Amino acid sequence: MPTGKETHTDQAKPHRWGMVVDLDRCTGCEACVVACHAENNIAVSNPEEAARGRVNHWLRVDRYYEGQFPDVKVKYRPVLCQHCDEAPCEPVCPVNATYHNPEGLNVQVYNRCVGTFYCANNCPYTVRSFNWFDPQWPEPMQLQHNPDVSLRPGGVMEKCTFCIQRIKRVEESADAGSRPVADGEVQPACVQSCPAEAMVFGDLNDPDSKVSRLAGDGRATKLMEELGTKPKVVYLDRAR
Amino acid sequence: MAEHPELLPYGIIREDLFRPLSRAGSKWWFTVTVCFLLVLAGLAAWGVQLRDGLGVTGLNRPVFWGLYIVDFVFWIGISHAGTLISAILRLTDAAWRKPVTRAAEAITLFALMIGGLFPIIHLGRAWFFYWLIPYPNARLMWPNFRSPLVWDLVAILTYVTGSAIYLYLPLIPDMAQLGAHNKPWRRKLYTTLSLGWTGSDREWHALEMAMKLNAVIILAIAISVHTVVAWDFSMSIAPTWHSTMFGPYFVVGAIFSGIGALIIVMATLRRTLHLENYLIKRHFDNMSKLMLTMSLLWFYFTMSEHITIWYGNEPKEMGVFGQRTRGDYAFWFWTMVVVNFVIPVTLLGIKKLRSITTAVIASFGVLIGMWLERYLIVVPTLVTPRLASATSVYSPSWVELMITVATFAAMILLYLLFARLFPIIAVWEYKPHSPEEED
Amino acid sequence: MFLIAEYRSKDALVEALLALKGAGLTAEDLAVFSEEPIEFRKGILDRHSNMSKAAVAGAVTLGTLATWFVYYAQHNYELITGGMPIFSFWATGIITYETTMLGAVLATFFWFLWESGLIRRRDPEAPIPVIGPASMSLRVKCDSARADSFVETLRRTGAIKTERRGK
Amino acid sequence: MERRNFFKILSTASAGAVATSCGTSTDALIPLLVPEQDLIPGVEYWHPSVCTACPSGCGVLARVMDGERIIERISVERSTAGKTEKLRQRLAAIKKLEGNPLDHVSGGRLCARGQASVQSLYNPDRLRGPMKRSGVRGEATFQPISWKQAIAEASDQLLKIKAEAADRIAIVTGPGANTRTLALRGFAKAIGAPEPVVCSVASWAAERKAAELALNWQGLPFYDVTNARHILSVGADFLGGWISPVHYARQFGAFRQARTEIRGYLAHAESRLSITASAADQWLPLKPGSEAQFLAAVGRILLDLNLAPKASSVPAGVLAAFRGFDLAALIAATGIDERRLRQAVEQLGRSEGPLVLAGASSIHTNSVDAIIASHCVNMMLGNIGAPGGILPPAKAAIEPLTNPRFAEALSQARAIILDEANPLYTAPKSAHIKEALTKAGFVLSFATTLDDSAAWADLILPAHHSLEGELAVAPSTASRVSLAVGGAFVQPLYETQAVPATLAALAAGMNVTFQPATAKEIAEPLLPKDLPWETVVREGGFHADPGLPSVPAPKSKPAAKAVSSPATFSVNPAKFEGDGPFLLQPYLSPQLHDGSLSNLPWLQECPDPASSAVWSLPVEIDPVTAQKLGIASGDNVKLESATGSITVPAYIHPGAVPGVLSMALGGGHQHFGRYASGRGANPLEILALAHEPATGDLATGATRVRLTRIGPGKDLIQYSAEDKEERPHAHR
Repeated sequence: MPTGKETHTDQAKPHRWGMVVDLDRCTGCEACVVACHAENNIAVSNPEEAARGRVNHWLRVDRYYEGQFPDVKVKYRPVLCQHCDEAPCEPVCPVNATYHNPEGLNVQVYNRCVGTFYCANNCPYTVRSFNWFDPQWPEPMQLQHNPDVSLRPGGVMEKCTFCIQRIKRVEESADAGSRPVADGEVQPACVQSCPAEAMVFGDLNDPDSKVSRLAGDGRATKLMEELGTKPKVVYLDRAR
Repeated sequence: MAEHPELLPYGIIREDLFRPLSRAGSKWWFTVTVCFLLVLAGLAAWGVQLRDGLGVTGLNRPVFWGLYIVDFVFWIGISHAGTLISAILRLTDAAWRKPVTRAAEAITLFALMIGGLFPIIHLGRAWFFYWLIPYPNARLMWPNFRSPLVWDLVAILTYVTGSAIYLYLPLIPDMAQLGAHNKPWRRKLYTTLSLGWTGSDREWHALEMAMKLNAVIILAIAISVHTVVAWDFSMSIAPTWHSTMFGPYFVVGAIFSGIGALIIVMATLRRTLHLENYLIKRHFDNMSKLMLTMSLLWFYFTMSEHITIWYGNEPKEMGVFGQRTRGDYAFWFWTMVVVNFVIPVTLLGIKKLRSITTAVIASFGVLIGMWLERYLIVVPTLVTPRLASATSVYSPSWVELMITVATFAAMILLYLLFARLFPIIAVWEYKPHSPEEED
Repeated sequence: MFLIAEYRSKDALVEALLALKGAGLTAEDLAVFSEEPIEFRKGILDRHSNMSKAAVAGAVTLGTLATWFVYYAQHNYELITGGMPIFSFWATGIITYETTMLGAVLATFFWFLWESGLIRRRDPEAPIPVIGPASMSLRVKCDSARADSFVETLRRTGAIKTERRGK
Repeated sequence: MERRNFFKILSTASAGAVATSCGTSTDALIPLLVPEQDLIPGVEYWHPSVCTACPSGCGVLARVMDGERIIERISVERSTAGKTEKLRQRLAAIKKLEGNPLDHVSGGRLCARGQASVQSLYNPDRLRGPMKRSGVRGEATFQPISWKQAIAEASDQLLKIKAEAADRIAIVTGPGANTRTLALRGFAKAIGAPEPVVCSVASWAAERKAAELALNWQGLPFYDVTNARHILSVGADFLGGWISPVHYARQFGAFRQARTEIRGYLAHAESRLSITASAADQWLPLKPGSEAQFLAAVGRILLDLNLAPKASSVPAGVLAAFRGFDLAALIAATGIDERRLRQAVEQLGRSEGPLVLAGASSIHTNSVDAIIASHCVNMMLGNIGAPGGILPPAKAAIEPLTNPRFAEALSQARAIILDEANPLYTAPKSAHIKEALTKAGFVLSFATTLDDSAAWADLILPAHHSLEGELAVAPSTASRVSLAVGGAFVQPLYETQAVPATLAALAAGMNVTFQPATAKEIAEPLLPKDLPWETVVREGGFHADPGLPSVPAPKSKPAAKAVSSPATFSVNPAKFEGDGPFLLQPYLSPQLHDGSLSNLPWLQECPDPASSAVWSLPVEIDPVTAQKLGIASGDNVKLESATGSITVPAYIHPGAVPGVLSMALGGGHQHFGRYASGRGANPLEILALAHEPATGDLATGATRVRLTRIGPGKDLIQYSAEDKEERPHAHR
């Protein structure tokens, strides 16, 4: 009989991780995209598969053009899993492969995933990616694999985890030192890499954290907030 | 005489209807072989997919559902031919139903078996499909009962069980009769399956009682099953899928395509098994009228589905609407309207044009149209996701096409085998009685 | 002791049934065998059936069990998904409905098997008449003492053939 | 410093103390090479190093953990003797590169290219050891050879040529300033060969030259973007393909949003909608090559509007030159609407902290003029040496090589040594590199992966990856003396050798005295007394405090003198070669840089910011031209110059300047491993042989081309094909 118990979100731990992306700082350089690949062992496809739309990015930078020459504007927006509080992807998974962890993260448990694709269809942000084949790592590329992140077999869905492995490392080291996790101590790979420091990560439960302060900024918006997904990624619009 | 097949001498009826069981022509063998080979090819394609991964399909980000889901909805829709139609006819005690019901019920069972496979074929890790079933396991996990896919599983299992019983019950008396005179292996099969049926009034009474009850229950199940299938879509928040109307819309579509399948099967049986005396023009006429009704209903639903999207002019929904009505899928959309509405209404609505041939032509159109309808529900929504940057295209791969073709072959194969093993028309229901007794 | 009589017409059969019942036999002692169902008016050969009650019972049982099970399973491993409550009748309603229907189907089926006698032990003594198209057989269970008078009744009502079996 | 970074450095700093105490906590660090037996699964070690993906010199931290690889070796077991057997080898592996927070260039940040450079370390196509040509030169057939034999053969060959004509030994390298280039320079000197030449389209020679001519500064000026309030950047894609993208992107972030009341305003004038133009508040689309005219107009308008407070500091001759310009002609040359241009200049002039930042991301024949003009404008605005202005470059810890005339050097070379340079790719066909490589008596390459030019080598002596050996890099832009250093902390994967060591071995083979300078030897004379070398190694480099004797004071006076010389200041129109109706504008890809990173799958799959192309790079065509020629996105088109043609997929870019065909570099490698070989086309190939006269640098933007549609193609692979955020939902 199943006996595993997981705590209820309502009795949450002190942290509620969130991110702020300042679009006024973002240059669209995509350092975050590569950082994410380097950190999370994301499989690289090949030109043939890429042409079929099978490129996997947990974090992408959407780019849109507005207007006509010479008044063309480009909008870049890094889009990653929004870690919705009311995530549409979660209830539809028949095997609980995606669910809400106690810290409010929307996590994907690869081992449970059978690949129904339902979560990906129900994600309004289209941030989930699928392993169409078993990933290939020609020798010695596997040396680069981050041992903190599991490799995903073919047939499972995957997505941004807010670099949960980094969160865990910091929390463990904080626990070991019996000290609280300091603001800015946890940095997902994308946040860490961003040259313009457009991304800020932190605890939304802590009103004094940088991320909480920025989330209260007048420029703050959330992507497709009207869907009621309650995303935990906040975008600061470009100042005009 | 052909207007009233019930008036044929019982002996002739029995002989006519049992004859196909003991004789197989070369055409039968040919078709069975071809279908069998196609099914093998489909299995091989599935094998390739299992070995290499779902990458061998045309699916991509964000078109995560494709032909398999289209086929799934299509076959589940076809399954409504049988049980639902036969149950309605049974409950209304429409006497003309008698040669039709078993043919219809068999379609249901086989279409369900085939349709039920698609969610498994579609899985990224198909070998773990049983993880959806709630049973105590080493993973210490129960499935997520909030997921429409688990609803699907329960609904389809219920429907399969119900329709298998519904098909089986009226077969018992026929098998009891067949058990008396046949080859040894067949005799064994029939006597085992007929459970020692003696034909006592007690048995008959229980059978009729059970059939009546089951007809009521199966109606309730059939409607719910296709509603749950529709809810796979409408429970999600994808543009145009999130519609309150999808439940009834899918049910109507399912019955519509089911009737189409039934008419084709009836016409084929009539021709190949020489049942001209049993499946008469009146049957086709009645089925045509039923189909005409469903065509109008279908059009009404399609219309109200699209007009509300258009009028609301919500950008994300309009993106899909645009794709369907004047974008990449416009040709298929308008083809669907023609074959699902214009052709059936013309051919079957005008009395002069209504005939067995036109009914069959319209039915083929409806099958194609309803398949297209599912394609047009699944794919355009997915290729136009909410964030424009994720926009994509989809074209099915050879694996998906092969598996799709194989399922049609499987349907034909199963039907051919069934028609060789069991009387396709319930013989016992053909008791001779005068036409006045009819309601 | 069993008597078997073959009839060709339903009217004759009905007459025989009425006469036998008038002679004190109950519906339990009588059985009609035919290749197709014969419908009798009420009061001729009533067979009482509890099948609908069984169906309702099966439906309620399985539906309740399934609902309880879902409740148990979801609380056994409390995973919050999408902000939905751990257990909600909205979401579980579908499963309750489907399992209720499944319960009804299964109960009907098994009740049919039971009530029809197909899976009950039959009286090894009771003979099963051979029936053919358009013929009906009436089997009467009676004391051997009264057998002669019943045979007489059967013949009188138009049985084309009568037979005595057993003791 | 952020806390995480602080911990990281703490772990590095406390290394010596805990190294002996088993080192179970994350504070453990094993100095230098990490031996396998000390690897603890799951324990991470952070080691400082330097990124060499481009010459910016970003200090990085490498995350080292245990890894496993399969190696093949000849069995020595009696039963299977002689057969190759596969063994698992456990070794310290670099998992990730992050910016070193103590480094002043990266500041703890790193760009896409830097992050991906770990993939060049673990690239499956790396050469496993020395290779000797076995077929005809250029056929790229090689066979393995031992180091001993390879060094012997190479020194023999070089010795022979040295004896005949030492001045015809051409050493070709990249634009970096590091221990490797220093060793090359020393080796050249030791064997009597000419100084190594630089083969690159990203050496920023024009920026250097202009600073020298206008301000008498040696090196690349340091723009204090962080403290500026209003920036007008001209021709410099400083957030993407320019001197130091990470550094300037860092500054840009702060410029925009780090100050509570002030938000920096960026106006950007460039002939391409680069990522800098995208990030800018206003983009002024210039005609290619009109940067000089544009800046002259800016100066003139500022003077006219009396918005040049420090005009008095500008030499009279220069002011006179500005006042003498025909403004209408200048504005017409830029192709920008006059009202818009005047508005932009007025905004700049009225700002409290204006800054003009000019560069040559695309090099034209008048690029130096343009940058000199920008310095003059900055002078008028009082920006020289001021906070929020242009700061003088510090004395370079390692002088970069600056001679860009590699084509001449190669054309007469008897022996060619290639290191970190790929002239066959970087130079146009018209430079006749292939002929030079065919003709040369001996071609030696130090390539780590077989690239286009290494395919023509007689011998390849593969170098270590820069993360595998000791290294010191002088950042390309710094206002204080600085040096980034990296130690050797992982075992080299293959039988490779650091270039300085190879050069020393060659020198020894040639009986020449040559000892390459180590990082320590370079750094020690520059270090303050209280900064021990060990600290420098632990922190990954040093960044001298201002006020140290080694930091030169800004010298604006002589600069003014230089500017006042009419010979060095004029606005020449850019010259274009050929006769097509379109201008070809190759540019540094934000992902693949100058094509030297094309073999990294992460970068190949990172969508191009303009076209969202992956695994392919299209030519960007403006919608009007495309409509006229009937070209759609994804069609194959032919670009034809006077010297050749290439076939590329088209991308209809809504922001492309009409008449300009921009194309990112990175495609068209003939040989560059499995991820790059045979993919796409190289726009450099068809460039005319035009040069920037003051520097001798290849003018990359000076070629006219014809454009013809070939037909539909499948070569454009887009990650996201949609350009517009809102789908049309017309109510019909």
